[in-house]
Amino acid sequence: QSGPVKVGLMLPYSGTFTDLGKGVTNGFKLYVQEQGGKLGGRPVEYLQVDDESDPSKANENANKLVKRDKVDVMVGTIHSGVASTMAKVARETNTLLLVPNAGAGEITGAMCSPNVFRTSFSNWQPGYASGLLAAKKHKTAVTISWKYAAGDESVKGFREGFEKGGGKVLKDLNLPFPNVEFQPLLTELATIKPEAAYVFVAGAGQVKFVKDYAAAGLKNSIPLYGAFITEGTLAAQGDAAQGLQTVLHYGDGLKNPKNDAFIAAYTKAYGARPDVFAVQGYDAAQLYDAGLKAVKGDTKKKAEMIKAMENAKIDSPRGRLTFSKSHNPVQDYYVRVAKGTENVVTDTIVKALADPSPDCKIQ
Amino acid sequence: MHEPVLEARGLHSFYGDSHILHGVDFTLARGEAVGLMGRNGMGKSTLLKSLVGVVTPRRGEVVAFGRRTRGMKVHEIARLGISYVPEGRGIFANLSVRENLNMAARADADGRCDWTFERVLDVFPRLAERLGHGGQQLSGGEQQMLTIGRALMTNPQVLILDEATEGLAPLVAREIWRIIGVIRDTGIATILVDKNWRAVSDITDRNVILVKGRVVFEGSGGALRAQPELLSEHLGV
Amino acid sequence: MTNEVLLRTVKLRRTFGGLAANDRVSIELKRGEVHALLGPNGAGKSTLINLLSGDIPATSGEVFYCGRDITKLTPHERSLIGIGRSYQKTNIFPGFTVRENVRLAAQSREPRAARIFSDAAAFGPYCEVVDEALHLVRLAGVADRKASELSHGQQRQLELGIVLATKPRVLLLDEPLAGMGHEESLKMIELLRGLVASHAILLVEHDMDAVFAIADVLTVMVNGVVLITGTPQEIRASREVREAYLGAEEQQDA
Amino acid sequence: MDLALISIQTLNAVQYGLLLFLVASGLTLIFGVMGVINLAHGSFYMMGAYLAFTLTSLTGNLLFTIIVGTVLSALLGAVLEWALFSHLYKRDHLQQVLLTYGLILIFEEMRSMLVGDDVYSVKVPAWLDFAVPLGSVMTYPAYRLFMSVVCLLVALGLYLLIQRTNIGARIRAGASNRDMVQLLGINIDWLFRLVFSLGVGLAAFAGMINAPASTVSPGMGTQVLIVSFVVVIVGGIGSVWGALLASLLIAFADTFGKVFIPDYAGIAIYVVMAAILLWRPEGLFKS
Amino acid sequence: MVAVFLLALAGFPLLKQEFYSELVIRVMVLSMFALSLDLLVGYTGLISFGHAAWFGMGGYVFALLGTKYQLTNNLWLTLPAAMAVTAFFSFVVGLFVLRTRGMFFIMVTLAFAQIFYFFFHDVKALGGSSDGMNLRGKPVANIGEWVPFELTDVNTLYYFVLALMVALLLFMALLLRSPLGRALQGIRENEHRMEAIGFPVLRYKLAAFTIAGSFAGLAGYLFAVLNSSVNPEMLSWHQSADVLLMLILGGMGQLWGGVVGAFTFVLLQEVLSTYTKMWHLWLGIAIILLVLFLPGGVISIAQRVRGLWQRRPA
Ligand SMILES: Nc1ncnc2c1ncn2[C@@H]1O[C@H](COP(=O)(O)OP(=O)(O)OP(=O)(O)O)[C@@H](O)[C@H]1O
Ligand SMILES: Nc1ncnc2c1ncn2[C@@H]1O[C@H](COP(=O)(O)OP(=O)(O)OP(=O)(O)O)[C@@H](O)[C@H]1O
Ligand SMILES: [Mg+2]
Ligand SMILES: [Mg+2]
Repeated sequence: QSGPVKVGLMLPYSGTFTDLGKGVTNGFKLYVQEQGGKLGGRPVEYLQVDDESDPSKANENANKLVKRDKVDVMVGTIHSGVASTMAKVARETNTLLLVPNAGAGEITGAMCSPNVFRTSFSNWQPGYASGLLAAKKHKTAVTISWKYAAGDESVKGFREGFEKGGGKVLKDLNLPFPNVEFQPLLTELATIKPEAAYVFVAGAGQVKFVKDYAAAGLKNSIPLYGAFITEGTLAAQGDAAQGLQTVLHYGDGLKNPKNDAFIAAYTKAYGARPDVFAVQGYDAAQLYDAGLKAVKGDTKKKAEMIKAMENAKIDSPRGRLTFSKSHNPVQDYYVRVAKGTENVVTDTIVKALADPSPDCKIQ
Repeated sequence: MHEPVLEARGLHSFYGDSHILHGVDFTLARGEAVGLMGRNGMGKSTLLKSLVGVVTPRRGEVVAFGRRTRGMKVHEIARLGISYVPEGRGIFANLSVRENLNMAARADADGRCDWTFERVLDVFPRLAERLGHGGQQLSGGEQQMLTIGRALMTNPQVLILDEATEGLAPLVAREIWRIIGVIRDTGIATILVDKNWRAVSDITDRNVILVKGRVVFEGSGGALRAQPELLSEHLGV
Repeated sequence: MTNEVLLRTVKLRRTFGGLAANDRVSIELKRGEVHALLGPNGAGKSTLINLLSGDIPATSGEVFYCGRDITKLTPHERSLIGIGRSYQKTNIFPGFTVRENVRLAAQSREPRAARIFSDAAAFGPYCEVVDEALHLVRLAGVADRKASELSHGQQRQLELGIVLATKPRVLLLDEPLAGMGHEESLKMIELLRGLVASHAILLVEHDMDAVFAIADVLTVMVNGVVLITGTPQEIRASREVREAYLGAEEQQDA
Repeated sequence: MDLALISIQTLNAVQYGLLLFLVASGLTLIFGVMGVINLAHGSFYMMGAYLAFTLTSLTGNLLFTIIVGTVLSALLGAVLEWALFSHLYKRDHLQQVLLTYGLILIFEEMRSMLVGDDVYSVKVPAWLDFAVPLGSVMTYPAYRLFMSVVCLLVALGLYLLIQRTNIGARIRAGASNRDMVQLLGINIDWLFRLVFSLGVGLAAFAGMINAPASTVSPGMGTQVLIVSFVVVIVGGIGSVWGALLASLLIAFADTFGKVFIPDYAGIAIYVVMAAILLWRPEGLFKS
Repeated sequence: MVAVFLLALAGFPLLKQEFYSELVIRVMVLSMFALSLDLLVGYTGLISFGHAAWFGMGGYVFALLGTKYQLTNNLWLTLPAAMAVTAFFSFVVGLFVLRTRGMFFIMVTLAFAQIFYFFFHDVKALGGSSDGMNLRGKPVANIGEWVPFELTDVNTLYYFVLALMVALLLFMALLLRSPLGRALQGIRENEHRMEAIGFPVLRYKLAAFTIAGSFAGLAGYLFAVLNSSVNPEMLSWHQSADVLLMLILGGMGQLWGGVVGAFTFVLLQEVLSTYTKMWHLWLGIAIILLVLFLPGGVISIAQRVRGLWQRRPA
């Protein structure tokens, strides 16, 4: 086989998640570039589809790549609903799918499938790790999240982690997605007076939340925990975020040679510092490369390729990355502290954390 | 006679493909009152609309106060000193009576303000009782008073009343006729369309009868009355 | 039989805010009579018609139709039992052809709800009614024009045509002659005269020539209350009426 | 829940309500008074926020930014009215829906091209960067209180403009019968252009004022769109006080919805809206 | 013109382009959705901004029956059920919302749609999840032992949807010239006068609202079948706005307006997003140009062409 491998990138290039979509795309392409524009020894042809984060168009968009463009692999996406439709299409058509962000548990849970890999996280993972961290210092906590699947899953993870560490979640506060009027919840939080708070909101919401939290004077009285809460938005959050502790599988301030090189290359290529989304995109490319290399670029040998990917030990900017039986990342979770515009990694809270994925039936 | 303030020369007006006015010539001199008559659908309103620019004649021209109005916007023509009360009134339903009147207030070209809010209310005391009402809440006749009053608030040189007294009680209708007499004496020219040809011809200097978009008669009230066959043929009287 | 009372009101009252637009209005409309309703502008004539047709609900009082209390009925229910009205401010279907305007009115009498898939325009019984109504209001010649393209006077004729096509027994006409030319007015008066034998007609009109030409009974309202009801002679002779409404009209007619 | 808490939540609701009004104020003019269905309202709002971000990063002065930004936006509004909207007044209102939808797409793309897709924020000016203590653990940012005052001023100004001036009466008249207004010698084209640009200016103004308290982000426009329409409609089309009252009601529904019925908070404002409109089919204040 | 169009549609699957066949199915489904809305907007003058509620509900009925509760996957049961359920709910909602008019109606319909959106977003018993639900498969068309056709085959699904769309068009055409249809148009033109000449306007509007709701339910059902998934976004106001936009773009109050609008809208999106990255920008520009220069919607091109045709011999 000599022709190019067709890589279908189905990501949001418009709408609220545009930035994340671009981060993933950049990361992916950066790795390919580093390999001289090749994966598994074959040149790469990209086919990009803007999924608009609209699940009602997901089926069509995925089919556009699979049935029209006949891609060898799909990479996507951010929005969980869209991603789970992609997973469905992937399973139906036996197409390889790499999920570079969407954290919906079922993608590597109830809906898991041999040809679906995730290079990011399941919502449960960072929540759980955050819970472990919070439990180290606090006995009680309150969670705040948007009322949608990702929020529920993340909060569930936090609760598990927090309770495992001996803490107790007093109350789960939530507000409709994507409402950003947090004031009533902050007021309620202040009356409950827990020792800590955990929050899961995304994008512009996280910026506003962190600012509102500080403006309400809560930052010093009730320490705030979160996973993504400062990721990629530190500049916009300004002083409000300084000193915030978060837990994630990556931090731009993570010190390891791979990450240093990655940051340097990324900054050179795109003129901006990478965030976790770029890393997840980068690793998606790495993972696929590992699979392709094992079959010498012969995409027909699917089973072999999948086998290789399952066993891949990836040298990710985030550290060592392997995959669980359900094809979800097994990775370290770091404690990060916001300093300036960097999330400085201070500690590792849990090593090689895997999502138990009890509902997954591939063995 | 005085110089013409409003003049139409060979007007041809259309709605889409239907040809309504067929070369109408018409003049109105300063301070003159002219009655425009004709059966339903003969083109009276179309002529008036052509004069004020709502309908753009395809051929012919309109001259107002010595200026050709072709190419002018409706409001520019109105600003020359022409006030037009259309049939069906055109009350601003969402404005109160007071606002309906005040919004139109304007001095005439020479800066004179003969017609003020107070004077209009003097003429239509009924309106004074309804100042706070919305336009929609008025009775039909009250609306008619309001449009006439509103037209007067612009202190026009030319007042054009289409179906001037439609819906007005006899007493009020007579008041309108009287007012037209009064304003004519102050030098305002008027064009009147009204089904009551007798009342119209009593106070006008001249009358014009339209039939299918053509002028078939032009003359004084006396002349009109002297020709009953004209009346019966063109007005069905 | 001709003088049977079709529509009767008992102490009707309607207020708008503090204003009593109608107060203690009790009138009777009889078959075979043209009942003219006069009064200065804002006296409450249109309000009364609105109360009779159900367009606005009464504040208090009752309306009876053929002895039945219909105060609570909706406008369409009243229309269906035979009360038809026209509007002072033209109220037609401007975007439809003249024929369709009238045809819809005719259709209301026979909804044929069951026959969903039949062609309404080709239904014979409607067509007859439509042709007749168009003929009566002298619009047969422009039947296929769009209603909005009619002149003002023609629209007034159409206004009447729509009511007639609903085949009412009681006609409530709010200034039907307004906007119509002299000749058309005369024809309409003739038309109403022809209809009256089988109908009861309530006529609101400021055209005194027309009113005195056809009215059998006149009621004069002022400020929402009935001033007087009587024959044309009685009304003409009333000093109050002259002051409130007619003014010097007498002299002209005399 | 104790009284103190309820009163803080009430304060939250009032403050949020005033903010909603501010956001909807431009729409009150363009939609409520002129009758133009302007879906691009949110885009103008977003444009304001991005202007605030860009201009403050250049000049560092919020006040200056707001003045310049409002003027620029108003100019843009006038141009848009001249080029696009002025052709649609005589058409079916729904055509405006389509037109303004097209505008939304263009605005979003332009934003992405010019400023990118990052989330930004704008600094609160130093003289307002303090907080008022509230209860034992909480504080209330002074800037939010400042915004409330601004909002009340805007409400008052709008009310005076629309209800109390001749211009206001002419605009309202123009919305109900354009031709007749022209026949009275009033240049309705010019007037509408003015009002439209004022509406756009107000939308952008709201975006700018709100930027320091919120975020500057892609998609922020569509988020405020629906709630702005809700406010204008529930208040009764064209009524400034109605819109203000509606904003407060909606804010109360939202705030206390989140507190008392968190599981149903998402529909609280819609339930309130439906209830109000079923109770008063023409909004709170019928004009 | 119509015949050519339908023939082209009927022949399309012969090209054996599965993706494009599915695309056309999608457009046909959206056409039906727009068509159902046209009954309200174009013919009765009721501008609903919550029409997606019925669309989504139709899909969810299938999802709940077929996947969540696994009661039945039978086409002949689930499809009528979807239509009946949406008809029922639109009838009930209609009882409330039809009290309001104009802009107020727009917003009340939106409010109700948002409330339904919430149910399918948050209520677990209704499959509530922001991510929606993937379905167990296509409906089966078994009648007893007999299997007339298999919807799992793209071409079969294509012709099934095409047949339904044609049937719906036919139904609408007949309805619109029928007394009921005429009355609805009268209501759009002048509701007040309709009431005054004896039409129970509310009942007529309710009938229109229910019929339109149930057809939207049908469209939503097919949409779910096509995608093999449902999600709350099907009920979102974006979806309501999209279908309204399609209708306005195509031409309201025209039998073919909805169909033309759906085709134009989706094709514009497809073509632009294939050839340019800034496709939103071009889509926006295209829409604005269409509004400015085609006041009667895209369908008016057909009328203009026909106008030229007729004028030529004369
Ligand atoms: N908007 C329009 N479009 C098409 N034709 C029209 C339009 N308005 C009026 N017409 C036609 O033009 C002719 C003249 O109408 P016009 O309104 O000038 O008559 P008119 O003399 O004022 O009658 P009336 O006394 O009934 O008001 C009529 O035959 C009418 O049908
Ligand atoms: N909806 C309303 N709200 C408030 N006031 C109203 C309303 N409708 C009518 N009115 C008032 O009630 C009074 C009676 O109105 P109505 O229309 O019945 O008069 P009318 O006798 O028909 O007069 P006209 O001869 O001028 O038509 C008027 O003073 C009018 O201002
Ligand atoms: Mg006329
Ligand atoms: Mg009246």
